[in-house]
Amino acid sequence: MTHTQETPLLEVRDLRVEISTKAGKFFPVNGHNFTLNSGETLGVVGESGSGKSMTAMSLVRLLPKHAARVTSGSIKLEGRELLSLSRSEMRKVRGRDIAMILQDPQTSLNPSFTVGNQITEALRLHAPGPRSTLRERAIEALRKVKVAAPEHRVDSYPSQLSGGMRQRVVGAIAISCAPKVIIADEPTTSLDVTVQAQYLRLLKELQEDTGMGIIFITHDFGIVANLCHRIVVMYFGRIVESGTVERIFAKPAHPYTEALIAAVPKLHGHKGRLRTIPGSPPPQSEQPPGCPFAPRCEMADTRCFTELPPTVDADGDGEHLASCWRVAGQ
Amino acid sequence: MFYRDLYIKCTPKRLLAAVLLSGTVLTAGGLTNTASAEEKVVVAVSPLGADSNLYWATTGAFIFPSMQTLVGNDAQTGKYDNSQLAESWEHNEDFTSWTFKLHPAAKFSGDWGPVTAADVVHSFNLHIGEDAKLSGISNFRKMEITAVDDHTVRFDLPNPTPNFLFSHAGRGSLVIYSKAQFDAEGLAGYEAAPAGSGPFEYKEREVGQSLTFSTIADHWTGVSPEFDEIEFRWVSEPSTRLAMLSAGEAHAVTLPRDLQDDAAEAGQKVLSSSEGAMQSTMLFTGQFMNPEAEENRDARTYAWADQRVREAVNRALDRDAILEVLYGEGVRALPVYTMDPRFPGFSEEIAKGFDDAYGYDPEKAMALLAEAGYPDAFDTPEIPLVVTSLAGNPEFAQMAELVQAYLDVVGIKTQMREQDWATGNTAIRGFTADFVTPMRNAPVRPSALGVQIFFTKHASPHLDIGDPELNDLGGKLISETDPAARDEVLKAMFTRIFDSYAHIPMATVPASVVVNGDLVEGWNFPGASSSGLSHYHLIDLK
Amino acid sequence: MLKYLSRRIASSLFALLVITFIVFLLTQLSGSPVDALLPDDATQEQIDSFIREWGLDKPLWQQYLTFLGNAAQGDFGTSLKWPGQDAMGFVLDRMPATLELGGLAILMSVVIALPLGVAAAVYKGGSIDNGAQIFALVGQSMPSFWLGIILIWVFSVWLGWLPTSGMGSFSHAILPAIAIAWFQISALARLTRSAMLEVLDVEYIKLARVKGVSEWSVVWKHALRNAAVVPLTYFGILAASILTGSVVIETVFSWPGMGWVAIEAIRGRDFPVVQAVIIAYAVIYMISNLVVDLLYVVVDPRVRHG
Amino acid sequence: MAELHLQSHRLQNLWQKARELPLLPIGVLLIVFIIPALFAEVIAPHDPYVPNLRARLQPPVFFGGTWDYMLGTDRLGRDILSRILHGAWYVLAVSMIGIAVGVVVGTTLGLIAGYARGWFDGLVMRLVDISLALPAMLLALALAAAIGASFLSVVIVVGFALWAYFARQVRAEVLLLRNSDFVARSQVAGASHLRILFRHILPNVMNTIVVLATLQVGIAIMLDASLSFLGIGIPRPTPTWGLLVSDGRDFIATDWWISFFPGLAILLTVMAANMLGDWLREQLDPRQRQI
Repeated sequence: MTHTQETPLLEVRDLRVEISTKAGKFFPVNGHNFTLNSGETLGVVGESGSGKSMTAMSLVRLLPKHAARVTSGSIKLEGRELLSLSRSEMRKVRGRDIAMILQDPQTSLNPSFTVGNQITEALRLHAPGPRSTLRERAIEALRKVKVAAPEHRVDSYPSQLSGGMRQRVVGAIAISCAPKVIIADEPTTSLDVTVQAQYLRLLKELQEDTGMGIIFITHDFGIVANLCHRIVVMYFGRIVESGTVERIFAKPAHPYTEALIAAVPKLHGHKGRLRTIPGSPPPQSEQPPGCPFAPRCEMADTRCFTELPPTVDADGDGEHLASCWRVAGQ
Repeated sequence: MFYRDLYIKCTPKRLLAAVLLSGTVLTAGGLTNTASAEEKVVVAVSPLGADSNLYWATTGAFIFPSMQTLVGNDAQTGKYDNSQLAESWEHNEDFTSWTFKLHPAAKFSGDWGPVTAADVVHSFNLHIGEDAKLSGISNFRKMEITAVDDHTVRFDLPNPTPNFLFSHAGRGSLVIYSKAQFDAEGLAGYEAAPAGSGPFEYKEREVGQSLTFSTIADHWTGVSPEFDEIEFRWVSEPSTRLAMLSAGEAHAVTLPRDLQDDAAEAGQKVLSSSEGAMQSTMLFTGQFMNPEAEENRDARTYAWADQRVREAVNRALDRDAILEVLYGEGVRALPVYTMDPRFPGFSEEIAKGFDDAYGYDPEKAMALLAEAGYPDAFDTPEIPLVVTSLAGNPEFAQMAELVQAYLDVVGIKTQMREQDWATGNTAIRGFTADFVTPMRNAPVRPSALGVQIFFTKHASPHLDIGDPELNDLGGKLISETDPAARDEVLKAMFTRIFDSYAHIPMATVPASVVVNGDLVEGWNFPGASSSGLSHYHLIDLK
Repeated sequence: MLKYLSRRIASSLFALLVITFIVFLLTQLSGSPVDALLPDDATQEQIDSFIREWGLDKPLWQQYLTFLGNAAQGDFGTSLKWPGQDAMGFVLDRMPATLELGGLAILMSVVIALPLGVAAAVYKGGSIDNGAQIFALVGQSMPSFWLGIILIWVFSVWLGWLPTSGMGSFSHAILPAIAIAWFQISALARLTRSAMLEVLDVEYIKLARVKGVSEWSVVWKHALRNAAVVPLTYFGILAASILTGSVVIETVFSWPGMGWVAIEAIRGRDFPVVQAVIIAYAVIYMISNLVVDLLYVVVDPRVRHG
Repeated sequence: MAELHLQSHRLQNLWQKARELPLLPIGVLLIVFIIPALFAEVIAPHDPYVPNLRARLQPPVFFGGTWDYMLGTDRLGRDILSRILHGAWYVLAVSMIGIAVGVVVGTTLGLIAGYARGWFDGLVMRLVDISLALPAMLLALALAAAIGASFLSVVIVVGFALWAYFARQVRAEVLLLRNSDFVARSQVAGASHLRILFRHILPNVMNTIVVLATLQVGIAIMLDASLSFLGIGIPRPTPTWGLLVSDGRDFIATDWWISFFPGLAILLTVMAANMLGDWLREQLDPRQRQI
């Protein structure tokens, strides 16, 4: 938790997002703290509804209008506070400094425009140039994401491409402006396993080439293990555990993390029954006084139900944090 | 860059823009300034049956102040006068030969020369041509016309025709066109701008919209209107016409009767023709008075084949109340349809006996029905009352609703049938009609013409009610020439119709026009033309 | 593309053929022209010569074939109400008036409805949305002739701003165009709104925002381009209903277009013109649909390449 | 299958939402439309048909009239309120039957055309073209001339005017749906065409049908009014609202109440029906329920 001399690429402090509905207020992002360095991949893991996507959208300040807003905290990109930028300044950050890859390749490309058009649109906004140059750069971007015959594909419409191809195009859009950070929000969930693996390899290669930071959002610990350097685990709008991949896999501090890891099918491990976590998270509108995971936790005691556990340093070196009475109480 | 890109590539936008642009251009194309003459009188009327410069090609609905007929009508009394082309006329003893002398000063507009007998003969021949659709033109086909000299024409008729002047006056069948213009330009000349001899000159026609005439200075009749131009606008919606009047866009408009009250309340002036112009009635269809079986159906299947039923229908109606609702106060009830005090055959006795015989008496009506074999209620199928809103007579619908309500009280069930004119006529012509017809609203015409058309087989066989007595009398009327004897025959016919309750007479109604009180002082017209309007030069502006 | 177009034209022609048949039948079913065109007191010989002249004594199929043959050459006979006028020629003469009114009405509907619908969708639940909804509801809830008459009284008689009726300057077209457009504005705004709402929720809109595209461009380029397919589908119907609406509105405003001709001709039993005007309506409708089909292809690449 | 699940879930939800029913439109519909349509005989203060010539043109109560004729009387002295109340039934019958005809014919043809494609699709689309290309008003005029204007002819015209809209829209949606995954899955699973059409596709186009049908309530009532304007509506003396507005239209500037109140009845009814339709759509349409 100590500030290093070097400014991290992205630094999120005490970020809190509030959603107010008729049913009441709740916080899908509740006091997040994490950092991302250049060339690093940060995995954000959690079940659906844990606030992962909301975290991603709050980083680019694209929360659903009216319904959700950031109430406190700070997001610093290379030391620059994003939350205090004007709307047009923020628009310049999007796509140029922070790019995103969305979940669903089926719907994340606009069916009315050609692939090239959609790539150059970002370029036009952030790095204008003559038409022919833009087109060249779009083709270049496609080539980078290993799209075959990019000169040809650049004039295709999304409906003419396969799902994997479309997701590559989304990737091409993301990298076209050479962003510093890419947020990938479950980019592979709707792809089949082989395509998924290719895609992840591609991301890794791109990162090695450009040194960008990647925030990789997923519910799948299996992917995280191969791809990420560090992990934050989210549950019910809170970061319950964070640390390096090695630490967390070796010694998960939070029972939830443990359960998630146990849910990953092991290719070479024992053939035991796949574990699933019993129960489901509490409804968003109910804010339990204690640890939100307590009702599903096999190790919960009375304090877990009544008091929110503090975030503590699990290993004593600041590289592994967790919010659990089991750790805090030690 | 970005925008040029958009412009070149996004074709739908360009297409849409082109479509919209063309709409705007078209719209702007219509942006012609309506240069209105300083003194232009605008008269809005409901569209005529035909939009044509050729009188004979219409069925008679025609507004053309530039054209003249042979005989005129007095603005006050409606009596025939020599205000049109004929200076004087005479006929032989048995009314089979009529001679007209033309005004020597009469001339056509636009340098087409004086009006001569040759023009009359020429026009006559046009009128009886193949394409003629004029009402009553069939009689013309049997006549011979001779130009006696330059300013004298003679008509020789096969039958005695005491009412011949009617064919030449306001509702006449012969309008005089210029032969010189025809020889020079042919029909196309008429279609473009027919020369006429009236105090106005044809200016232009916007098909479906308007017809404009300009005033002639130093007209041969000495008539000099107060204004430079008169424009007739065809506007179907009565409320739109009233709006035009209220907005000061029109000087005068025709309106349905009940809207006239409203206009009067709103401060407009209602001007009525000096004489009754229209007669309204309801007619039973079929040869219900034929004692023999009718051609296609048994006459007795009509409920109204029974005179008691017909009387009951007439007795059930409170005419005073109905007429007040429909036409306002001061409209006379009509004792017999086609009878009029201005024409031969008028019977004082009938007029006096009307209240006794036709007066409102629901008890009597019910008693009659009971006597006729309908003790509790009228158990035959409902009598269809035909309503033709499409024909543009809004008061018919109200009349029908009122009649229905009154008949309902005495137990006669009716059913309103919305049906267009042609369908009804087809049924009547095919002798399959089974209804009480539209409330005929026909122009007043000489009794001898009307009674033959609507009650006997002699003029229009399909309207014959099948009464042998009436048909005999009608036959006599055709050959009778002695005025007194004709009068007697007509009286006998009217009495027969009256006594046998052969129809449901309603009222004689003047033609009327509503004028904007701020613009128009007054206007005298006799109500003797098909539109009811005439004598436009008498429009008196403020 | 050319093949697609020619197929569409061929099927339109087929539809047109069926329509000529329906038109012919309907005019046969209604009262005989004899009774409509001749005066009450027409004599038998007048009637007979009329029947011969119009070929009404021939069998029905023969009359239809004659009709069809002539119609194919644009010859629908001569008008009876407007003597001397060629029926189709007369209708075509009135067409610009209707297109002017219809064009203006379409312009008004698109110019007002599209932004209104888009704004309502973007600010869903806000005051613009509520206002647009109420506007749309009121517009769809008034009989057009009633609205027309009210417009005349308010704007022409009481305020004196615009002429009551007739055709002439541009100002004459404003009231009738509003009367026709109002209902369409409502319908179009509603459709645009719901289509936009659907599109605005889709991922590619999110992606566009993520790319740093401005909100304006997100709405008007990315969203509308995709949402436009729905209002565009409606465009064909819009054209049809504006034509239909013109029948009533042209009568109220004495606007001498095709709708006015249709009513006057039917009232006057002017069969040649009735037939010509219905066919003309059908042709306009089909052409506008063909245009919509083409626009479809241009707007939606899925159709083009699908 | 997921979609199916969603559907039933949505319907359940609808019942749960019953507590949040939009009271305003429902209330307006009941008061202005449904109750008058069913109970006019009981609640109308006067006979709607019998003229009372002594009470002609009475203004409404707050404009110099009396409580006896709350909304005034027409030119024959008939109570406007009673006529509106009695007219409601005819308006209800015409719009409901007309729309039902339109929905059943249009949806069935649209479903089959979109699903089966081929010659049947071509035929249906030509029919749609034909029916849209013939202005309903002109057809109505011809029909009225041919078979006479009657309740039946008005219903036929309304149904004729509406079916093509349903057919077109439904077909367009089916075209999109038939290529979607769940249809493909059902086909693979061996479901019959009929089952796919009515169990899988129909529920998914239901929203469109509901939205269109609510739009059509207004169109149907308006068409009825236009027909009355042209004199070919339900024949007199039946006081359909269209006839009342049409009959009173000439007197807008003077005896305004004759057409104003029937017009208001139309306005309120159509507005309420549309509002109710909007509410239904929001409940049924999952895409719009997302925040």
